[in-house]
Amino acid sequence: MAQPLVPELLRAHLTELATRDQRADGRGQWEGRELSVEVGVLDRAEGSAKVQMGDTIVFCGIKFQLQTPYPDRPDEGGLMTSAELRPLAGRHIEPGPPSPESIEIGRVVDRGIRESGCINTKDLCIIPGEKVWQVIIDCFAISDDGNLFDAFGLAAIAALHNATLPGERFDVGEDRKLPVNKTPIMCSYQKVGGRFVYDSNREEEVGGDERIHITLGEDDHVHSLQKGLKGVFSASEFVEIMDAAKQRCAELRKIVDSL
Amino acid sequence: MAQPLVPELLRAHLTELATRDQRADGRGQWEGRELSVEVGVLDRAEGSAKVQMGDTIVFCGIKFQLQTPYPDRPDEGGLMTSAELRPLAGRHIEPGPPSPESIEIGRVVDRGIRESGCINTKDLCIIPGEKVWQVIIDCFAISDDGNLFDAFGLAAIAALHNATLPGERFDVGEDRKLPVNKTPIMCSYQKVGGRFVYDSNREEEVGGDERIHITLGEDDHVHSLQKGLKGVFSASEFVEIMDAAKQRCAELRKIVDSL
Amino acid sequence: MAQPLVPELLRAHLTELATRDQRADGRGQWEGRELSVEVGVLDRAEGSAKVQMGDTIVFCGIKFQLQTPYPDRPDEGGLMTSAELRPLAGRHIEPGPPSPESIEIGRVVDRGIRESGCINTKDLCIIPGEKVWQVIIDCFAISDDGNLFDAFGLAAIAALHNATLPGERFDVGEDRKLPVNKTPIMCSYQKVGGRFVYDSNREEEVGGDERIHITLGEDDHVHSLQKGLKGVFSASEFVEIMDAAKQRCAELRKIVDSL
Amino acid sequence: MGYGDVQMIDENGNRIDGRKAGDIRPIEIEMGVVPVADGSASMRWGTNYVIASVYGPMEAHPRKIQRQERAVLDVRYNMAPFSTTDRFRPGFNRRSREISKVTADALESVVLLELYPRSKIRVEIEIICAEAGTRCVGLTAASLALADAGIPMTDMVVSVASGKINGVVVCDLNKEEDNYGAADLPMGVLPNTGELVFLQMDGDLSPSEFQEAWDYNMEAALKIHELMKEAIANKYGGAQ
Amino acid sequence: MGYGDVQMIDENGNRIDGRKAGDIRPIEIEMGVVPVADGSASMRWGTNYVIASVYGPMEAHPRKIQRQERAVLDVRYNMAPFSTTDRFRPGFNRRSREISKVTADALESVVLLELYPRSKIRVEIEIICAEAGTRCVGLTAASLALADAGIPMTDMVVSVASGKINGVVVCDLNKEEDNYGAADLPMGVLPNTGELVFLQMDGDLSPSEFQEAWDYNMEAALKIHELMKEAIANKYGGAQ
Amino acid sequence: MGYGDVQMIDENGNRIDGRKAGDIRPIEIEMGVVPVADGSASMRWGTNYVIASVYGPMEAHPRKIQRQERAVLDVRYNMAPFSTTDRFRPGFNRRSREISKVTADALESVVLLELYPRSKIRVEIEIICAEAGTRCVGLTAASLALADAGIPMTDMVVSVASGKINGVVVCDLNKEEDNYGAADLPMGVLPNTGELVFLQMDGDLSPSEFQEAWDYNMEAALKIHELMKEAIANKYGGAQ
Repeated sequence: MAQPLVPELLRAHLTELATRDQRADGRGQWEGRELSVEVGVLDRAEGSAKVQMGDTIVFCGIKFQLQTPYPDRPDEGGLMTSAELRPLAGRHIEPGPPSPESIEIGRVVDRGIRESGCINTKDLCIIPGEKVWQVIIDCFAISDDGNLFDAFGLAAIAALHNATLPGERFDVGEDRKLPVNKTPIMCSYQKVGGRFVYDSNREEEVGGDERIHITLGEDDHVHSLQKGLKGVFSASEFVEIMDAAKQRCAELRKIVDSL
Repeated sequence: MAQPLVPELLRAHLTELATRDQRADGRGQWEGRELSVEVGVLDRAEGSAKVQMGDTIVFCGIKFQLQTPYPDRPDEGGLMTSAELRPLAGRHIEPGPPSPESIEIGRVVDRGIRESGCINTKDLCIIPGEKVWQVIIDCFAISDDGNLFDAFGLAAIAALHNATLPGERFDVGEDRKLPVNKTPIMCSYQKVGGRFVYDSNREEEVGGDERIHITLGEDDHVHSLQKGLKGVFSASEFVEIMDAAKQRCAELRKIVDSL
Repeated sequence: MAQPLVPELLRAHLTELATRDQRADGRGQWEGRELSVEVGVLDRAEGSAKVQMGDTIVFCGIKFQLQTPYPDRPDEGGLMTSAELRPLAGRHIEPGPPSPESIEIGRVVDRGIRESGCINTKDLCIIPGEKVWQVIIDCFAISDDGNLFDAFGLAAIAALHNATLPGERFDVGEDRKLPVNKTPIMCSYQKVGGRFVYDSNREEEVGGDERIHITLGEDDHVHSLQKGLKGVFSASEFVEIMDAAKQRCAELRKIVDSL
Repeated sequence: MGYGDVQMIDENGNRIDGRKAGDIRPIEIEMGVVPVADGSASMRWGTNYVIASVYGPMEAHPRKIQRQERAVLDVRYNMAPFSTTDRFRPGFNRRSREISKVTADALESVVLLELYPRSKIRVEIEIICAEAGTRCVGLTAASLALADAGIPMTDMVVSVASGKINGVVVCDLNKEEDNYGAADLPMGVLPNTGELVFLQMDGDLSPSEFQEAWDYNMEAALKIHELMKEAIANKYGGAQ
Repeated sequence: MGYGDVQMIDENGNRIDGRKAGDIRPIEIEMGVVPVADGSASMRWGTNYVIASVYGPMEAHPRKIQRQERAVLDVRYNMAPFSTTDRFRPGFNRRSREISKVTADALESVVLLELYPRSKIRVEIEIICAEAGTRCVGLTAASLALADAGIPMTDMVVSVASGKINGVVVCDLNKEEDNYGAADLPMGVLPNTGELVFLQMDGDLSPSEFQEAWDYNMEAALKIHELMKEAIANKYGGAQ
Repeated sequence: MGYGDVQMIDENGNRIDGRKAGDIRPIEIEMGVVPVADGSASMRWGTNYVIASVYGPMEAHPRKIQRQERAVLDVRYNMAPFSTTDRFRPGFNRRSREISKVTADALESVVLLELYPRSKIRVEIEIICAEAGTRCVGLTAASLALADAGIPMTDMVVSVASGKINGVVVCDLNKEEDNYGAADLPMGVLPNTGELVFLQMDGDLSPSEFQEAWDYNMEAALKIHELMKEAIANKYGGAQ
């Protein structure tokens, strides 16, 4: 992504709104945009989801490949996450090799999934030492109006829950559901006008400061954190957003688990 | 290639000539430049040709490699065409990774050869499922004064007819002639000054509009078409150049088959 | 490296000094900067050296990998030298893919080592036709105040003498010292102010002309030469620096052999 | 080629998906599917699913790509990693580069670039789900997205391919037919004049087969154009 | 994960290298180790060995990266090929790109960039020998190098990670502990205010474990800050 | 190295292609072989076949490569894919980069770059067929192409290599000799002054062997220079 020009006017406007506990689109501090999650939307993927949060729209597709396991872990499969920010999804996204932003987002989504243990890599074993499944999670933005992190995170876990191991196509047994043991959920907070808000839209991203991405599992266990962008925050600010995240992650987990 | 500045004066000049049924170098509408084709000109290639069309000069070299066949086609070898536009061949050619132009030209030459069926990939089998030949057709421009498409196309089919499978060097039997069953020929037409002409030179390329590349086989069978560059053409214009192509391809086929 | 601006003032100053047989830092024509060589300085390398020549500081680390030998040389291992000029080491070094300068320096250091025969590639054989060692020599600049060629060359041969084949870690037998049969030494001369000097510092590099790199082995055998940068030199100038090199290489060889 | 022994058309002239030789697959068009873009459209065409978005006209940078007298069109055709049966690996791809180029060549032929000197118009085509004929779907969707962005054009571009299967010329090959097909003739037609801005072909067609395939394409293009006009009218409440 | 059966802490709460849960590894700081740089520092931290250098402020080029109102910070984290047990192959690396980015994000939060409009400050971090926690060592060394270069900052950045091993939260994991660890929480702390500019975490920590790790980091950061002040004072003959 | 047991010189001092120790391979020069270039030349030298073309002086762009006081020389040495027994894969190649650099260094030493401030001269060297000594053939062909382009030079550059085979120093190794050779000393000589602008060497030469190889090169350079003058005279109808 090209460095957007940050008009000081936008920053001043957002700050002024924040002093009155308001946001540019009328939402409350911890309020998310209108959300929809659909699964099974991609004909060529073995699992898929479409997430819409306001005008942010993303797809996630799950594909599988066979691979030889690492010699020191003969009974474990692999997991790979890729996030593509194609210029389709926004004027600010430039074509070319992966930007530092897209690398960061892919790695943060990956860590949330991986570290939660929702995929037990031993469940991906076909023949120990010979053949295991590699799960590939491809996150793909259609329209970026802010907070791709959460949209990708949600689409990824929803698509995993929707996925089927294509045993027949690869001639290694019957098709079966991909075992997914947990439902890690990422919630992101950005400092806008001097205070943190949930689910910043693109206008807030451009006029805001640092972001904190929190992935929580069952029982509020922490699986992944990431602070991004320039900015300083205090321990008490962190406690505040962690509390907000515990509540919101639980709500979103219910949505995903009920799909 | 860098985008050449298209001086409106050149376009106007070419248009003015076209109204009088003339071309900048005095040729008729369907007349090609002086042509020479030589084969066996490259000491390190297993087949080779040099084509000169006016001041456009190209080489084509055929090389072979052993490869393992694809599992679903165990008795078929492979075919690959590459067109290198090195900055040697013209001021307008910039160094660097392959340009869209050079990718297009390589793929169009490749399609003409491949789709004609002049190489039967089963003739490239050495040991089914284990070892097959890969034919590599390398087109290389020495001097680009326009219409590299036809020069490469002609050099490629002439070089294939000249090629020997190097069984002895690879220790897989005796050397033998590469079986080439047909002689597909490409002819290219460009709209210059509002009408199509055959074999445009560089001046006409710079001051002209869209090009149409036609590859014909025996009995006027069509094997490949490509419209390139900005421009609109009508069905009747297409019929006109297709008729011209049928005649010219037959002439050129005779030249190649008599080498 | 970016092309440094060569202030004509610096050139004039260095030329003026040269007419009085002086150098900018007070050294004599054939005098090197203060030198220190330490070995065994890198915990993760199987052999290592740190060389400091004035404010030029470099590391060299030796790593080993197992590889399959080439079919035509089943009992010979491999040797690879890489020189990384990371932007850590100087304002003039730009990030990005390897510059022509860094490629040249790596290849010149490599040739000095390789051509001297100090590593007998047959000593790297583990199981003929199956497993051989590859020696990787990684030269890495910490601070570039000129003459990285000699610093890298000295660090490389010192690190090789310090290296241990890690048989145990790779489960192919016991650890043993890497056999190093010879001690090739590179000395570099640059034309500054119209005459050649030894061990030019960065100021002299920027304000100087062509460089000549000479690698000598025992009995003054020549193993590698390289002329770099713009400049013309005469046979008698070459004889002069070759004589200087014979003396200096012998001195440096004693230092390395005594480590 | 050489797969003529797989029977894809029955004795009544019905194709495996029930179509007759000249029929096209079902098509659904949606306008404005990328809310943040200046214009966008999606097409479901058989099981193809393609999204195109348009940004601009905007300042052309870096300056060396600027043209004094007209806008430059920056077109990218790309396959999403989950668009194919085997995962499609992102990165440099000669086929995508070529399709991007010929698609740009086609669109430049109709967009009134002279209205926007020194500027750039970006056209992004993403194949979300690939069946057969993605280049045609992409080009058609791109012309819809340009219309949605309000970029003036001399005409829409409608693209469709005919081909040959079991020695029979048929229109708009589906995936199975494409796998066993012996020829493919994609064209980009201006429906109001019948002129062409895009043409490719590979395979083997006799002169008479070629004419048949050409005619199928021309006919199909007019049908598809009706669907396009309808989709635009549904969004903007009037005829094109 | 799932390696809980390797015993890394004995019955007396001693770790394999003899440390208690809250102890950090030995640290040695050297200032000015890159003579040609505008500022530099090295840290030996356990068997980590990291060198950071700073160049600038200098003219920012190419001009498109220039910012009218402030300096840009160009930060690179890189592992030397001999820094790891298996040779580390030079070239593009997603992990290094991400660490470079979050390190830049952290440093931009303290460097007074507004003092140098239109200019660039280069920060180079090279991992010469890697144990565990290289991103923390790199960020801390970079803030020392910036101080050595005389670049004004609101505060130093001290970075350290705590983690979990055998179900016990411990500070500053060494290599073996990291290999078998179940969580890692690196933080970048401003020692004078206790605020943060860097935060990452992966693994599994319950809320109470998380609090424990957080507190260890805060405590350790103050200890490390003392060592940093001492190193600077040794070079410049006074307190920071 | 270590292949001394293959006998490449017979008891009468004849080499496998019949030459004596100091003889060069047959050379054929053709001027103006790239009609669209500002200057060009080809050399057949043994079975080497090399074409060089020159474009410029032209405007140097992008502007950051411009030099206020002189022209920049942009030199590329490249091997065609069909130039070697095993196909030579196009793309990045460290050897070609190094040869391009030292060739540029040599040519910059003779071209009067100061006559063309802020401009660029492009020199393209393509190895169409490779035997042994391609860098020497390329450098020599490039100096012919520069002459053909009318670019002023202080002198031509003549490049040739001597080496050692079966313990005997010989001039201008052919392919078989190069494969089994024990040393290679390529030099770039200014024939009018006997000075050097290019020098490389690898292998093993004692001081006296080195002197012998040097002398062979100097002698051969003068012979080759005669052929070059003749080729230029043939084209331009006069002596150089």
